[in-house]
Order: sequence, then structure tokens, then C-alpha cells
Amino acid sequence: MAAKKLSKEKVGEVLQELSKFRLITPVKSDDVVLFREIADPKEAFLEYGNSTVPPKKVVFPQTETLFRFTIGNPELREKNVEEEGTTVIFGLRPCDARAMSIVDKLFSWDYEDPYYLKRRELTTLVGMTCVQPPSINCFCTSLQGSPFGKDGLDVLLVDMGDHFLFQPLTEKGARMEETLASYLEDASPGDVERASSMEEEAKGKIVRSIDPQGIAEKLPSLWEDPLWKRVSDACLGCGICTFLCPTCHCFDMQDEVERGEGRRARMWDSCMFCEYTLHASGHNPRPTRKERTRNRISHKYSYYPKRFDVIACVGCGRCISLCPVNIDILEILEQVVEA
Amino acid sequence: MAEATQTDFQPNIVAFLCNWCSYAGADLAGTSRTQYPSNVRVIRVMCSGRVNPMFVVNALQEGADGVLVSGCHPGDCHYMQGNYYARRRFKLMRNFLEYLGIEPERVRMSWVSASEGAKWKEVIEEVVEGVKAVGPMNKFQRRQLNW
Amino acid sequence: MVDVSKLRETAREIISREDVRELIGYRAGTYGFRARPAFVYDPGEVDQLIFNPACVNNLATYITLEEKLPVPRGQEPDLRKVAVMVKGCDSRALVQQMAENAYERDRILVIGIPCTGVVDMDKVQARFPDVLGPGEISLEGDKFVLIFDGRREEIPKEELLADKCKRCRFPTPLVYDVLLDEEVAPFATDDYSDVEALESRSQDEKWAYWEEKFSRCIRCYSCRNVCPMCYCNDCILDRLRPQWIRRSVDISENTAFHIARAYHLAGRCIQCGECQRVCPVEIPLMELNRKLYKDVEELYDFEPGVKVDAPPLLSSYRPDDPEDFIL
Amino acid sequence: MNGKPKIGVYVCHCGTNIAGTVNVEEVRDFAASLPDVVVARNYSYMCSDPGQALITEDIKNYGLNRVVVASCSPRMHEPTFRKTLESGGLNPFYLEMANIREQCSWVHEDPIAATEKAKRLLEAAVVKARNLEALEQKEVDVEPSCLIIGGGIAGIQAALDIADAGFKVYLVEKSPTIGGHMAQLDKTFPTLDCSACILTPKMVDVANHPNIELMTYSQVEEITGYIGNFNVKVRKKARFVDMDKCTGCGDCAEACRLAGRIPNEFDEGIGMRGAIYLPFPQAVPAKYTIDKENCLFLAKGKCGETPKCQEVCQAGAINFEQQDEIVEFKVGTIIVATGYDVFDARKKPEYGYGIYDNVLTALEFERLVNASGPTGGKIVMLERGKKKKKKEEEAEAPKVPKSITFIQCVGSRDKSVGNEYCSRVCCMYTAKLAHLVKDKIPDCEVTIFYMDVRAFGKGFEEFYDRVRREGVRYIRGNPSEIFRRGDKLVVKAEDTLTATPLEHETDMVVLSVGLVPRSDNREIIDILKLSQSSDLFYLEAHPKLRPVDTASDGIFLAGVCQGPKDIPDAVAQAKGAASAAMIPMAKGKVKVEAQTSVVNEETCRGCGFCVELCPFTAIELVEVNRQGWPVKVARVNEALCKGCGACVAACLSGSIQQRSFKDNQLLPQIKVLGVK
Repeated sequence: MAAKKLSKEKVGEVLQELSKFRLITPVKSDDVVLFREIADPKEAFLEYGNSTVPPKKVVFPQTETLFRFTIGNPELREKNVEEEGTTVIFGLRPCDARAMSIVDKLFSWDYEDPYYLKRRELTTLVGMTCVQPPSINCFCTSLQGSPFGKDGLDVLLVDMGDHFLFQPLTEKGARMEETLASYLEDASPGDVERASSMEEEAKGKIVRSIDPQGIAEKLPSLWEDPLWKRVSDACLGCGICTFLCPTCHCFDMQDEVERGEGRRARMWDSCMFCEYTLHASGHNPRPTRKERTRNRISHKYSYYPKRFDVIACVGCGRCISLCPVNIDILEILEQVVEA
Repeated sequence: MAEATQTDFQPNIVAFLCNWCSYAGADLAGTSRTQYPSNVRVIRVMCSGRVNPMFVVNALQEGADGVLVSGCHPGDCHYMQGNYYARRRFKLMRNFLEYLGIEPERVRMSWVSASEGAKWKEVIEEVVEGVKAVGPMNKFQRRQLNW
Repeated sequence: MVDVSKLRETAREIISREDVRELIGYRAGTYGFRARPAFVYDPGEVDQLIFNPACVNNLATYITLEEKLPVPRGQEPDLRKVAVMVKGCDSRALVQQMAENAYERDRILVIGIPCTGVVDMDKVQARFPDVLGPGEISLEGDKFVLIFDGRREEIPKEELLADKCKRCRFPTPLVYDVLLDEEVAPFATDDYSDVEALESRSQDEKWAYWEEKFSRCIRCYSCRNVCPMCYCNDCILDRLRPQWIRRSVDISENTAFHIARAYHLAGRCIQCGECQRVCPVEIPLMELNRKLYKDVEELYDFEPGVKVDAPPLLSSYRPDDPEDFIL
Repeated sequence: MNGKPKIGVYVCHCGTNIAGTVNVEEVRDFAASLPDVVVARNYSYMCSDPGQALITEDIKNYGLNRVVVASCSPRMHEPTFRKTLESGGLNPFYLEMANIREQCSWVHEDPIAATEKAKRLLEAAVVKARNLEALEQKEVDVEPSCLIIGGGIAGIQAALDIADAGFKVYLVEKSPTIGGHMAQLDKTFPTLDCSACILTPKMVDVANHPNIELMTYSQVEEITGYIGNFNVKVRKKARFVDMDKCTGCGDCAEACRLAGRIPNEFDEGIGMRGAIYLPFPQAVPAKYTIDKENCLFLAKGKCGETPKCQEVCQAGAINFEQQDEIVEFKVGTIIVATGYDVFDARKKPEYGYGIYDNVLTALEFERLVNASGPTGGKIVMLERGKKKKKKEEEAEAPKVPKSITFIQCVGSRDKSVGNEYCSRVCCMYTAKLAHLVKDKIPDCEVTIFYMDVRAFGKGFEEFYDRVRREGVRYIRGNPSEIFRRGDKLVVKAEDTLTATPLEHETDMVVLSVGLVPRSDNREIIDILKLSQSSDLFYLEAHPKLRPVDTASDGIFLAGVCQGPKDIPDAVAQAKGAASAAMIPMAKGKVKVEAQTSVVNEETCRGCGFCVELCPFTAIELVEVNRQGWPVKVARVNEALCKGCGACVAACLSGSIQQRSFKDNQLLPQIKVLGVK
């Protein structure tokens, strides 16, 4: 699939064209950037670093109906994800797309989650490169990622300044190219080459890093290590690090009933919450923030890579930048390495 | 609000009445065969002091267009002080909801004694008129979201 | 300006005491200009302690956040004192916690820091996004001085000062065992103009304003968890039976959540501003808290967190409390 | 426990009262469709015997464990149907009612709207019933004894009645003698019987009654507990006179170096006493008391060589070492009869009380006309504040006033001093005093300024008429000012009947002061958590139907502490309070509220908001062990809890709940009623 050129002036028209689908782009709500379905191309806010809330909620909604029921009636009315229709996420960052490809492994593993997978199938990801790392705490390059990374994306838009280099990456990407054919031009010959040198330049701007080598194997041996207490002393037990993490995917189920009519819904849960894994008996195998922090790190850097050969962290740095008490995953990992 | 809502709209009002004064007052209105709008549905509590201000939020969420809390006149509380506590709680909640954009007409409080069947009717009429004037609650009631 | 060596010396003395279990203070953060909470258990650890205008956290939260694991049979609970560093605003949290019987006065040892204002770290971050640090911030007169990567920048105090400090009326702690510096005279007043501006808008404007904010809420509960006054063992917002607020994240539940959170702080919020500081989606939570704070003051002449023996606002009344709203 | 809810629903027609408007069949069918409803019926009169039998039969046949009755108000028939459940073998608190008569069929004419509303109210009752719990109606034993606070006529009468019935009475009086204000009065209106003559025999009865333990010069310090089981702590103040030894001879009082130099409270300061004194000759107990503020020996440490009283007391009763004594005992009931103060006339400075010697309060005047008072019953002009001349010397006879003027409603019906109420006794005591003046000084000109004359009692109007016929002049008008002109006082007023401004010269002015709550009212409020009505007198439980009860079970009110009243009313109320107090004592047991609050000690954070707010002091903080940690939690004393639920709404963590009105019982109702 050959790269094309998309002039920045045409982005508005492109979005207009794409609004025949369920179109999701970064938007600005006050000063917060997050992903929302838009009705008007003007709502899209593409001049952004990275969003506060990652686009994972598009394929894995924070609250999602699974089925409806009527009390006293055994029939369940399942949610039909198909009805949501074809979806395009336009303008997400490579790290967040890569995160989806990582989470895909879980939802298509021993049990194939029909809701998630259907939604993924319906969704085309059009990503944009990071010319400038969005945050001082970016460290995607430590984890096989790149500010120009292609994992998980269907199309990568390389920001060339006055235009984008439109790189279709998958079959869905190719279809997107067809859809947008009238807005695309042939890319100039130097663009592809220039893009790869820009990628190196962008990688070089990322200042934080970790060598993940050996961490997955080492973590279990540090189960009882005092470092866990130390790194979690200041933890408040809130859900910022997990809810804003593009790879965290824990959920809980709730039945909501309204005068005999109900739905079963699943909603995000966080391993940092005190009622996470709280048993009905009152026992909690992870009774304090120490065990919960250990679980968060271990899940990302040990359990997940052991099962799926990939670390469940893309180095977006959100958990570091947004933690109210500056708990820093890189610092924790360094301590793990040093321990 | 649109004109249509003012004429066709029949608001739904959840009322919390203390057993000793307001509930008795509402009973007296019945005994006296006083006719008043049927929009108000009553929950009986022993004292207005029992009514958690979050009940108001809950009722509005569930779809009520207005909420009324009614207790004994100051000094007449069967439990001496419950209505005073309620008065503080609801004043603050009402102001707070107004600050969020919830019309104060939706959050009402009244003193109705056991002998004030006639006042009960007036209160209901005023509450219903007030809610009609601001129209249906369409702000944060539970909707079928993410369906 | 707090003298760091004096701070560390004081801390060393305190943590060396047999009746003190731990000391909670500040240390440098991991990037930029940040500072973060420090937990000191041993005299050897005091040299990491600092205090500067980056020390934004209200450490009073940790007193009530303490995790009380079951005490094994035959053992005694560790009831030694917890020493905590507090600024003026933070100290009001201690006062209010004690007013609510959260613990006895002798359970804590308070290291008071007269405070001339802290920064809004978001403003610092926006100004110097690329500084990996460690950078240092200090206040010199009416300027914040930032030192990083061998550079020195002076920024007018006004430009980086946290909003809450611009209306701080309690710069010197109201409760302390040790005061690390001279008392600071109040340098600001609070006219609630922000609250009044919002009050004066139409109902629909107000709702549009809040709907946008509440719709962003991801219910991470950081506002609740960071709050020094939110320390129920079992918060009703988490409870399933009965379920006051559903877990579903939508405008209805989010609104109810924010009403409940703010209302539960009526007459209790001491305006440390932590909830708003930590909110990742920048919901102006203090505008909610401050509305109630203002009403409580105006209607009931009540100010929380200043007197340990004050009766709880909503467990008291005056026969002549306002009732103009009652039919 | 009770397993899955099996609910029976009963829709009452109430003849046509309900069925005339509400489509009861439709409501019944709707009820049958609701989850957990196993049987739904409609019937003409559910409260009739056959109606109730339907319920008891269904409880047996369907194994019902919850019952919902949609009928009249629960205020009407809740007790009836509770009994029905009980006789069907079900806990009575498994009942929930939907009020589809008073609040539905009777107030809405439109059958469709009324039926819709009835369905919704019924559904709300069903969802609440689903979560109802069985409650236990507990009983507590009642101590057969009564504490009476205050030894005025109300306290005395209540004490005698209760003691005569065979119960133990503790009568606690703050001052050295019982008798109260009534002992200060001369004659009583309208019959003119001598106050002392009718009162003192009762006082003596109290002193001699085997069932009454009299504690004068004593104060209640603390009361804890609840009906049937109050623990009382009383401080018996040291009187520095051994009660057992004192014979009441009075030698000490005559010998006291300060004799005749201290204003006697009993005489309203018009008469004098010494530092050791008996307030009045008929005081009960007839034992002397040393006033330690004034006694030279106690206050200054020196009284000549040896204190005179000690020197002359042949019984050796004087004991300067005596200490206050704390006495503790248990009672089952309490009667508060603490009486009143008279209005402080200084709060009406325009009348010159405290400035002009001959502006008196009516109570002072009462002492002046009293045969046992400081002047032996002679009405004379007062020279206050003058140093007492040596006796007999300059024995110029005191002047007798030629004109006396009364002003009514001083401190009553007067918003400017915060007293809106009528004191009820002033019109008549003024008439009585006017009559006594005419009796003693027939040519004295007597004038009464009044707003209205309220002569509502038995014989009152007749007496008022008699006094007017005796030549007492009534002028309608509220004087604006009193000032001196020469040796006369001038009352400036307007005769509002003729709209004539006038200045009225007189020798003496008597202010008919009203009755006000005692200045130390708060002491008892704090101890017993009583409420005050807006006039600041103690608040009765219901102004019409429970006039001697308070909101706290087992605590009753008698006399003026509840509101102004005259002697017969005070006595009647005392008798009422006495018989009300005797009911639980005679029964020996009392049922306590079942719908009380209960704390989840696992989640309670011990903030004490509930403790602070409970009007009945039913909640306390206790320390418990939570997984090895000492923590404070709230705990409810179910005998004290009245079941208002105010604590529930104050609890941030939902840890305190009111039985039958728990959050999980009310929230489902809100859900049903809230949804459109």
C-alpha cells in the first residue's frame, strides 16, 4: 500500500466525509482533551499533545450494557453492538493505538469477548504521529513503541508540517484510502524518507526510559520486598492511574433494575480501589495499597508479558503525569531493577 | 419552556411528610374532602428530620419533576428538633441545586400542621404550579444511556 | 521561608522519639518541579525532607487514610503518634478531623509551617513543559524563583500562585506542636466573586456549565480519596446495598455523585483545594465546595475547621435559622 | 430468617369511600402483577372482622410474610392491622399500608387519575414491604418512685398525690424552704382566702409524709437514663446547720451580727434578715440556714471572737465545716415544677422601678399587705436604701399613701420586651390587691391602668365587678412614663376610651408584673433536654392532648414552668402530672418505641454527629475493638430512642438506620414514586 498525501487544508472535508460513520476525534472540553463522537468537523481538536482520557473507552466503554431483562421473564435481550455501526477514531496517538492491540490479546484469549471484538471489528483507527513528545513523561520508545509507531493503527498520518503523509497500514486502512481517495494526492517521493528521519528525531526527544529486560522474571521474586510498602506509602487508592491507562481493562458487572426492567452492565474497575477483589465474606486478598500497587505493576510488567508476550504498558506517561502524589512507575521499575 | 409543556405537562412530585403534622394535615384535607391535584405522591416518615437531602437528588434522578418535604411548624416538632435540622439541610441543598441549574421550584419545603388541611391543598397547588412553570425535569434524570 | 536544616533537625528529633511511629513530610518529586509526600520512619531518612512552594499536598489526609489491618491475636495495635507537616490551610483539616472525633489530639504531633503560598503545578508545568528536573522553586518576595538545568527564572508570584492561596485567610497553622517559622500574617481575603458570578447566571446556563464538567468525570474517586474530610470506613458512594449512586458513568450518576460529595462536605470542607488539584479532567470542584462554604457562612455564621469544639453544622440549629424558602 | 418475600395485598373499598372513585379491581389486578405478590384481594371493609380474617387466613394458607393493606390512613388503622398480623402469627411490623382514601379517593374526583395514583402508592408500599424487618416491642421495668423538681404549690400537690398513692417521692427544692411563690402571697383571688392558711398545712404534710423524701436547699445536678430508670444526682448544699440538731428556736438569727441587715429574698428585699435565717416563720423545714455569701465567718473568716450564732445555739447545731453532699438515687418518673420568676421591671425603665422608692412590683406590694410581712400588713410609703435607723429612735410613723396606682401588663403582652403572651394572673391579682388597699385604707384613692381586663375564670368577673363597685377606678391606657413632681409620682398616660391624654398624680405605683420563665431555666433544659416553646416556657408534648407530658417519656410538667397559670390551674395540672406519672409506675412496665435507630458498628466512624443532634440523648459514643484497634462508635439506647430518624439523615456513612424507615426501605419507594 503506497503512501499518499493529505493536505491539512482538506482535513475538515475529510472529517465531513467521515461523519457518515460514527466519527470520534479528540475534542477540547474546557482545557481537557478527550475523545468524543462529533457531529461537526469543527469540534475536532487535532492540535493536541495527547488526550487526558485515552480513546480506549470507544472500544471498551466505561459503562456498557450487555443485555436487558424483565424481572420474572427468563428471556435476555442482548445488546447488538452492530447497531453502533462503523466507527472511525481519527487523530489518536500511536501509543493509544498500540495499547488497543495489546488489550485485543486479552479479549480474544480464552474467552472471546463478543462486545469488545465486534466493536474493534467495526472501528478503524486513523492515528497521528507525535512530532514532539506530548509529555515529559513519555517513554514509549522503551517499550517497542515509537512516536511514529504503527501497531494497532489502520492508517498513520505522519505530520509533515503543512500536510500529512497518509499511510494505510491494514485492509481497513486501504478501505479508508478508498473512502477518502478524492481528498488524497500522491505523496512526493522524498516524504517517506523524510518521515523516517523525522521519526528518529522525535524518538530522540523522548527523555525518560526504562530497560524492561528481566523485569517480568524478577518481579515474582520481589513479592515480599519492602519496596512495595515504600512506593505505595503515599498512594491515595484512587483510580487515576488505571482509568487513564490505555491498557488497563479490568471491569465489574452491575445489574440495574428500574421497576421490574433491568440491564446488566459492565463498567471499568480499578485494582487500586479498596473494594476491588473484596470478597463477600469481607476478606480481601489485597488488603492494603501496598498489595494493590504491587498488583498493578506486576500485572503490567509480569503477568501480562508472561501470558501474551507483551508488556501491558505503552509508555504514554499518563499515570505519572496525573498521579496526585507523584507515584512514578518508572521510579518503581528502577527500584525493581535495583532490588 | 415551550408553551405546550405548560398546558399538557402533568408534573410528578414526590413528597416526604412527617407523620405527626404534615401527614396528619394531608389526612385532614382528605377527611374534609378537599380537592387538590393528584400529581403529588407521598412517602410517610416519622419526622422531616429523617429525610436525607440526597433523597431529593435521588427522586429527581428517578424522574420526579419536583420534591416536597413537609414537617411541623417550628417549635411543634413531635421530636422537638427534627424540623429544625431538616430546615438547615434543605436550605443548603436547595441553594446548591439552584447553583447547578436545578430550578428552586423543584425543591420545596413547607410547614403544615395536623390542623392545616386547607394549607396542604394550597401548598400542593403552589408546588404543582411552580413545577409546571419550569417544565419537565430534563437535566440529570436517569436516561437510558449506553443502551 | 522555612529553613531546611531546621526542618530536618526538628524531624530528626521527632522521629527519634519513642512515642512517634512515623513522620509525614515532603520530598522532591521525580520530574519537573514536583514535590511529593515523604514517609519517614527512621532518623536516617530525614535528609530527604524539604519544604518549598511545590509542596502542594495536604498531608492531613494521611492521618485518616491510615490502613488499619487486623491486629494479630496476642499483639497490640501500634498506637504511637503520627507526626505530620501542615501548612495553614492543611491544619484546618486536622482541626476539623478532631472536631469530628476522628482521633484524639495526642495521636498526632503537628509540625506547623507558616506558609506564604504554594504554586499551581499545572501552571508551572504549562510554562516549563520540557524540564525533566529536578527543578527547585522558592518564593522570594513577590516572585517565584525557579532553578533548573543550571538556569534561573523569576516569575511574578501572581502568575504561578495556586488559586486557593490567592484567598487564603489562614497562612499560619491553627494547630501545631512545633512551628517551623515565624507566623505569617494573613495576606489575602475571600470575596466569593467566583461563586457569585456563577450564581448570577440563568438556570439553563448554570446547568450547561456543569453538565459539560460532570460529563467528563471518569469517577476515579481521586477527589474523594484525596479529601482529608472524606474518611468514612465505608463510603456510601461505594455501597451496593442500598445503592445511592450507581456505578454507571453517565451524566445522571455523575451529577448525583458530585452533589453527594460536595453536600457531604457542607460545613466540613476546609478549602484546601486538593480535590480540584487532583482532578484529572479538571472539574472545578472547589466551585461546588465554595458555594456551600459561602452559604454556610452567610446563613449560619459557621466556619468549619477553626474550632475543635464547634458543634457539627448539620447537627445543630438555631430556632431563627432562615426559612424564607418554606411554604 | 423469613426467606423470600411473600406478599399479600389487600385493597379496601371502604364501602364507596374508596371504591366510589378508585377502580379497586384494577388496583388489585395491578398488585397481583407485582414481583413477590402471591395474593391480592379486594374487599368492602378490610377493617371489619371478615376483612381481617381474609388476611389471617391467607397468612396461613399462602405462608405470607409481608402484608400490604391499601385503605385509609395508617394513622387510622395501622394499629388495627398490626394486631391482625399478630393474630395471624406474623410479626406486626411486617405490615405496610397505602393510604388510598384520605390521600387519594377523597381528594381526587377523577377516577382515572385517582386509580393511577392508588396503583403507584400501592406499588411503593409493596417495594417497601419487601424489605421490612420483624421488630421486637420491648418493655422495661419502672422504678416505683418519682422525682419532683420544685417545691412550690405544684410540686407540693404532685408530691402529696403520688406519695398518697403509695409511691416514693423525692422532692427537690432549690431554696431553704418549700412553698414557692404562693407562700409569699397574702390573699388569693377571687375567694380571698388566706394563702398561707391553705398552703402551710400542705407544706407540713409534705414534711411528715413517710413516702416523701424532702431535699431543700438542694439542686439536681445530673439525670441519666430513661423512663422507668432515671439515675438522679442531687447536690444538697451545705446550710452549715445540722438539720437533726436544729430545733428552729431562732436564737441564732436574733444573735447574728448581721441580723436585719440583709435583704430577705422572701420579702422581696423589703424586709431584712441576718446571715443565718429562716425565710419566714412557717417555713418547711423549720430549720435555719447560713447564707455563706454574707456570713462574716464564712465569707471573711472572722465574726468577732466567736460566731454569735454558734455561741447562742444550745443544740450545738451550727457546723461551719459542713460540706455539700451529693445524693444519688433512682426514679421511674420525673415531674418538673420549677415555677417562674416575675418580670424584671427594670426592663421598662420608663416606669422608674429601681429609681423611685414607691414604684413597687406587685410581689413586693404583696409582702407589704401581708400580715406576716415586714410591715405587719401595714401599707406604708417606702424609704428604700436608707440606712436603717436605730430602732425606736426618730420613731416618726411611716406615711400612709393616700393614693395608689396599679399598672397592668408590665412585661406581658409586650413585644418590646420579648413577651408576647398574657400572664393570666395579673388582672385578677391587681383587682385583689386593689380590694385589699380599699379594705385597709378605705379613703385611699385606687387607680388601675389596664389594656384589657381578662376575667375568664370561675368567679373572676364577679370579683372584678365587686372591686369596681368598691370605688377602684379603672382607666384604659398603657402609661408611657412615670416621673416625680414634688413628693408625688406622676403617671403619664392616655385614656384610650376618651382619647384624653392625662397626667395622674399618685403616692405609690404598683407594677403588675407578669410571669416569666425562670432565669435559670436552662439548667433543667440541659439536664433533661426539655424543649421550650416560643415564649421560652417549657414545651409540653401536645398543647391540647398531652399538656402535662414532655416529648421525653416519663418526664412531666406541672405549674407555671410550662406557662403562666393561677393557683387552681397549677394545682390541677400538678394533679394531672401526678396521675400521668403514676400510670407507668402503677403498671410497673412500659413499652418502648420499636422503630428505633440502630448502628452498624462495623462502618460507623464515630464522628458523633448523631450523638450531638439526638434530642433525647439516646446515642452515645462507646469504644469498641475493631480487629484489634480501639475505635469509637455510636450506640443507641433503645429505651431512650423515640424513633424520629433525624440521626439517620445526618449520618454520612449511612451507618445509623431507623428500623422500618431504613434507607433500603425508603429508596425503593422513591424509585417507584419518582418514575413517571
